[in-house]
Amino acid sequence: MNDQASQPFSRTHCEKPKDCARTARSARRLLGYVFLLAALTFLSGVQPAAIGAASAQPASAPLAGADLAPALALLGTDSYGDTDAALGRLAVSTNTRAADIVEAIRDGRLLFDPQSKAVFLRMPDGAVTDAATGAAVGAPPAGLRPVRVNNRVRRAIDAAAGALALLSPDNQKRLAAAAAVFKSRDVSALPILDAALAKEGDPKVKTALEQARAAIIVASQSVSEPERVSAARLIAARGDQDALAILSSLPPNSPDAVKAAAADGIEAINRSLAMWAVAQNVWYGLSLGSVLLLAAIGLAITFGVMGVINMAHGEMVMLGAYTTYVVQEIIRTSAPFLFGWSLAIALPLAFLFTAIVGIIIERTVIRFLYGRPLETLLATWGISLILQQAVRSVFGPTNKEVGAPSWMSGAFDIGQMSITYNRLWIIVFSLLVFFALLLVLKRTALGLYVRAVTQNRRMAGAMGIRTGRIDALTFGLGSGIAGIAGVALSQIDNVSPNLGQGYIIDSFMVVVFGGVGNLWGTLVAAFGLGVANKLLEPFAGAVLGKILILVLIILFIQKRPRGLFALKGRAVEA
Amino acid sequence: MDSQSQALTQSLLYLDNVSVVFDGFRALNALSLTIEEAEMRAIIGPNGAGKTTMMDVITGKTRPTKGEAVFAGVHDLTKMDEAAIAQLGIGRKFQTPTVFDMHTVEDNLLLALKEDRRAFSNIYWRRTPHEKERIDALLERIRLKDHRLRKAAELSHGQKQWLEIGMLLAQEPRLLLVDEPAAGMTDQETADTADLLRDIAKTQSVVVVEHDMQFVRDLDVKVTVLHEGSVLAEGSLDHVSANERVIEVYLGR
Amino acid sequence: MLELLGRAAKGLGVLAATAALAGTIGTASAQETIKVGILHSLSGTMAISETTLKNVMLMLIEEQNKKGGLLGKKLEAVVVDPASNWPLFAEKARELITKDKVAAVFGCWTSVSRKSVLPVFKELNSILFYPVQYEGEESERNVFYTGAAPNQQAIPAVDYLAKEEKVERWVLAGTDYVYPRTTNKILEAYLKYKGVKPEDIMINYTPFGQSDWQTIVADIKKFGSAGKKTAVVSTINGDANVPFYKELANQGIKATDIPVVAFSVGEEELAGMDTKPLVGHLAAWNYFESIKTPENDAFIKQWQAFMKNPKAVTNDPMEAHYIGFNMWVQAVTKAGTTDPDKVIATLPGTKQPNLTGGVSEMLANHHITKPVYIGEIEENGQFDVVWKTENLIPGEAWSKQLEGSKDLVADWVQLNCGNYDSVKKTCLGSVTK
Amino acid sequence: MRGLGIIDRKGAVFLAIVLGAAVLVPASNLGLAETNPLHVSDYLVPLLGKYVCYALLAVAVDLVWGYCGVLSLGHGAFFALGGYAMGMYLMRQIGPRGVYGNPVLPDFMVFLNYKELPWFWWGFDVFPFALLMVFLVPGALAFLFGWFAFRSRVTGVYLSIITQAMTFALMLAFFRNDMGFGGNNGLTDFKDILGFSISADGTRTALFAASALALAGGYLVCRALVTSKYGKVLVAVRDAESRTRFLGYRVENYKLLCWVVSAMLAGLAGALYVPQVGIINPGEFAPANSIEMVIWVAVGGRGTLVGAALGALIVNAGKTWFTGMLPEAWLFALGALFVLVTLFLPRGVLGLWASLTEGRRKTTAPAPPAMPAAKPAE
Repeated sequence: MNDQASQPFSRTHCEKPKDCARTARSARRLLGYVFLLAALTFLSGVQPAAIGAASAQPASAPLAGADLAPALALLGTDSYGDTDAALGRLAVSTNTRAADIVEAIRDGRLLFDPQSKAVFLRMPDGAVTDAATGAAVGAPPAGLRPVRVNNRVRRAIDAAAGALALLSPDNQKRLAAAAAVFKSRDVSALPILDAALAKEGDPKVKTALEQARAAIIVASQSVSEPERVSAARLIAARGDQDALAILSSLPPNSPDAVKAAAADGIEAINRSLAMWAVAQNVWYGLSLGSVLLLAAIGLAITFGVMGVINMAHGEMVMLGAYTTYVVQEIIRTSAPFLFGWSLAIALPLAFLFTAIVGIIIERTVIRFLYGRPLETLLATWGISLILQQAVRSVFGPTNKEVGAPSWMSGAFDIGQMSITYNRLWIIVFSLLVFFALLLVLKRTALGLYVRAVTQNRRMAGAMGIRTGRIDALTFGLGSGIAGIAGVALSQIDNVSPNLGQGYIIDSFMVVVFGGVGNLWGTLVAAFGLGVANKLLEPFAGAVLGKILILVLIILFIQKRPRGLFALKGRAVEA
Repeated sequence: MDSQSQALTQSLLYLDNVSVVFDGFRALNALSLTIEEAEMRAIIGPNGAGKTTMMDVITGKTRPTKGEAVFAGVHDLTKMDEAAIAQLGIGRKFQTPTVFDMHTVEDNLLLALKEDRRAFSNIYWRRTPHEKERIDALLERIRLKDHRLRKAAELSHGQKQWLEIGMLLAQEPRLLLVDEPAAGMTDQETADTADLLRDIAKTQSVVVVEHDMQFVRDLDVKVTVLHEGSVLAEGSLDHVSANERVIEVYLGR
Repeated sequence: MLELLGRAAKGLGVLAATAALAGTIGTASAQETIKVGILHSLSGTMAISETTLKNVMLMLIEEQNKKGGLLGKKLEAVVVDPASNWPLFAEKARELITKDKVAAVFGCWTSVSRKSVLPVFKELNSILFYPVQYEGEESERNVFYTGAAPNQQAIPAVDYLAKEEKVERWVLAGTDYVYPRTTNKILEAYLKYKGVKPEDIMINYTPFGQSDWQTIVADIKKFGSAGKKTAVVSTINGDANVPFYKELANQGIKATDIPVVAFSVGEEELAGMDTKPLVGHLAAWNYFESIKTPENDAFIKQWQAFMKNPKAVTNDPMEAHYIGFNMWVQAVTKAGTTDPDKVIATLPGTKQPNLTGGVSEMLANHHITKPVYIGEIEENGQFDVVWKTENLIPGEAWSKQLEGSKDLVADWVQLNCGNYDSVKKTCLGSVTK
Repeated sequence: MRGLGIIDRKGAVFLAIVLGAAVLVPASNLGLAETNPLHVSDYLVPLLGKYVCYALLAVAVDLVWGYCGVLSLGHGAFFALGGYAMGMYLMRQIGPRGVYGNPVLPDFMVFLNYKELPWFWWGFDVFPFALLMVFLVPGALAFLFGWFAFRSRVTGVYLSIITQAMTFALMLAFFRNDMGFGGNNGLTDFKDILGFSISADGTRTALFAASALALAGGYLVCRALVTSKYGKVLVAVRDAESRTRFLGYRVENYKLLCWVVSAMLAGLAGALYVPQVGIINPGEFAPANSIEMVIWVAVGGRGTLVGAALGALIVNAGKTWFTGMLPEAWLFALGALFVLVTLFLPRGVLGLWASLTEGRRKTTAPAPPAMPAAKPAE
């Protein structure tokens, strides 16, 4: 096997636990010095040279006045262990370039030459510079490879960056740093924490720092008991999972007072968490409901209003999702800056595209089948097969990647309950779509005609309404809405030819459960089923939960044979 | 109610203070009505007066919100379903003729004949001569003898009306509810229908809902005028058509 | 174009069948070629994964024909679509063997599809090459398993996490079918044997195509915040992965907090995901496209040329077919015939260089030796190999960890038995006809 | 009953063909040489057997849909339950020949650490009991479901959707390995039935013959029902349900009876299907399958039992043919078939034949009206 082939495994020298342990330990020790040194620099503005002396540990001697060279040397060897170590050194390096280099490693912009082991840094603008000096390199050698990063290295990066950031002028950075320390709970961070606390002005950051400090001292033997007790209280005040984790992982030899305080804290936290859990589940339910609503709402038109048992509905959703994919592809290749807007751009296109497809289907097939709802089931089933296969042969059978714009990723917390942005947006979006549709049907001429035609085709025709065209438009509307639903669903589900199949059954359940022909019914049914499902899931589990819901639907239909919001009185039988 | 109804056994149908409400809308409003054995009664009234709803209540299709509906003094109609009520002997003819289009005229009557209604026993059913006679007689009476083997779907509107009346007779009910039998008929057919109904009324009670004043006049029976779900006036046609309110809300000027 | 030929001939064959159906003459199709059956779903839920395998087989066969075919005859691919419908798999297998008279069949993905065709291959005594990692607990005379057995994927992955990531708390999340069930049972036993406390293991099963992961991911988060380093071992089935990873990303679970190691997520699946949030999560396979060897580079080039798509990715089951097909070619050449019995007898012991620099060998238990790689997901949708086994691991048909099977041995060379009870010294169950 | 009176000309032809096949196919498969042009190959026998089972299933669907106007999108459930009942019998027959050599427990139970047989598996080693269950389990489910649904007058699309919910729920349940039915892998690797090896040609042909006879029998049962006065009432219910009520018929009982009969026939079809395809798994519960069954009936011609059987044959033969002939494009063909049939043959293939012969003699089959079964409330 030539040396190129053996490349990937040259890095596996840290397989023997001994090595790993050592590197890890050294990394932690180094981290300690970082804090210490930084603290000292900060307290007394002495020049770097003095710092080595100030920190008297012998182990730190080689680090004194640490220069980039040794670190860079380690970075050239293309081994995770070395990279880890190098990061430790970089962190303590007082060289102003250290931060840039750490950042470059994280972004994969730090390159090395396998032959000469020389290290280069590609600036964000693409220019390649000498990592050590920052001087631009005219002709970088061929075969440069980025310094590779794995989870272990990533953690080292975070640690180093966090450490440096504790004293950063930027509030957000300090806040993040405090969180990082809270996570690592490294005793050696204490001095710098105190230092930071001393000068901290921002109350938000201050509490974060205090909590970080508490997290450390609550477990440390060297601190007085009352201090540890109050620390325990402070942590308990956070009331979240992390606090729970810290309090429940106290060293067994802690004094009883501390243990007691921790126990109280744990109990209190569990109580509040239990309550939040319910809220969280309701939220999950709502977001599931919004998905159901999106999936069903188009069907509420084509099936609910027009009475077409539209088995191709799911495929309309799928087409919408693929439209999003195509839009994003085009944007990626030709106009990356627009990516944040990709969904906004996809929406109208998806609507138009699927609406047109819907109209074509209506004109060529469905219009011959009015008054024969079951034939529509048969025909649309055939159509759905054709559409699936068509997409399969055009885009291939595999999933397609649809990216999430930044404003749709991530989450924020309300109390102990975390809300993910994409779910939030999807809920909002589904409601917008719903009310827009309601408006169209209730307030516009089209809506009026639609209701006229669906209620009494012949009469409407007699009144000069061009029923054929209205049918086409209505079906188009339903399909179009399915299309924009697809845009939203592409954010949380596979974009594959089978996408639609996954939703068609649920959609029918929702529409029927809500009462055919009643939009409000669809709304209530969607959210009702969603929440019910999510409240059941913790007890029954995902599968049984779903089964229970189905049984519930069956039983409910017994009580109300025409769904949630059935029209009563003579009209029904008419 | 029982003590009361015992007192009323002589009247065949007894509606007392019946109200029906569909989401706020009062289809029937404290309606009271009694029909005697072998009585023919004409019910008239503007659209939405509650005529059809009243029939729905009597035949068990609609449950009254309050009030009593008692048949033959003992049967509480508000507690029975359509099938049970039909088997008691209340037959109903719909506004628009509803016959079984896919069946022959003969089979339509066969299904209506007063026979065992249970599912199982009908699997082993064989036609009896007796049934044949009755069907022949009925065909005779509703003048569809020559159409016996045609699909009901192929009949004319008037013929369907008659077929449905024939099915009503086949049930041998004690009370017939007939909703606008003359609708869409030629004058001749209308007259014939009136004769038929009068003939029926000799033995069975008949309640006829009708708009066609001429037809009602032909029947020449006691008339009840419904308005907004309750009885506005009752009596001979001349009597009610003299009534100011009736003229105001229904007959018009 | 060869495919067209194949279809045309296929068409004739089927026409003949329908003719026979009508009771008229049924003609056996021509014998100048050696036919190879390809039994992968091209429609339905499994098309996502299986279509590529159909294509790779077509490529391999085309390649072999360029080299002059086999035994002086051209190879001819016979493609059918079992449409992700398990009974249809059995029917199509029967069609391939009896009507098309194929010399061997390459196919199946899901365990149930394999289970459904097994009796057919046994009855008609033909050969099936099965290219997907699976739950083990099986060794049939007529089947050759070129995918990973649990000991070639799951256990090394767990070892790696325990060593490199210092994981002490484990979530075993899987789709509720036999592969995850078995794998998790094996892992649970293994972890407990390694001294992991029961309360530090969380097992969770979800239905196929699970698309709403909110609750489960939240549970994992909760489970992970107990102060100990936690990892998720995912045997979640193909389709459900995308929403699963999307939910992970949304709830802000990074690989540095709770790494997820998956056994069913490869380059192909990643191609359908936004990998940025997934960077650092892991997968355990016997092959990664990113591994640099001359064989692999050549294979990738050939594949992308064949697909006329420079972005086309390769993955583990494709390599499995590559190995299996070449082993079959060797065996047939060696035996000088495609007669199943001779080929089955010849295959064990056959050595074939795999694409990652090693040499895989077909073992007596009809499984093969494979290297195990752990890769971390990179932004570009590829895997960065962070660990590999020193040498190739022989596949175990029967898991040592499971009560029912720890004493079973599969050996088709000496014992001629797929499930020999080394304690009772008997070949359990039905010996193949 | 009314003896041969129930068989019309169409039916006679149908029965002749089915019974003929029951005799000739085995004869030619076993009796004639491979080379003989009339030889039915070993590949075709189980395939035809499968089609015949589907035909019986289609007849069952047509009974409730075509004559009673109840559109079931859940008949796959009854089919699968019958199949599982048979599958459980076949599993028990494997005995100690499983890979783990456990004399009692099926393999999947061994590796899921079952200690003993779950109670619902008891007795399935006895064929008569299993056969009883083939009818009883689907029948009981149908009775329970129908009792509630018809009593509370769930009709049209509402009924269709809850039947779909029923089969969907069952599918999810059977996918769970904890259910004790083998989860996704289902039941497979059967060895023999009634002591005969399941892969022996003799057994195969016998199974085919049995299926053909079952189809003929099922057809006769349905025919007897629909030609009786009971059948006339059914059609009346289909066309004007409330009118039938006002005539004093208890519609729910009428529906329930044919619903249960239909479910049992479906169960029988499933039971015959399993040994011939060699596997039963929860996929059979998939709602899509149940929809396809309806489509077979529609293609063949609703409300004519023969048409249903014909449709099942056409669609499935088409599937077999297409999936082999044009593996990449067969869905186009199948989809197109469905669309074209609805557009140009509203009364199905048989309807076409009928309308061709209409000139000479009226078809006795009650042609379906503008299918009122699933009219959404307007």
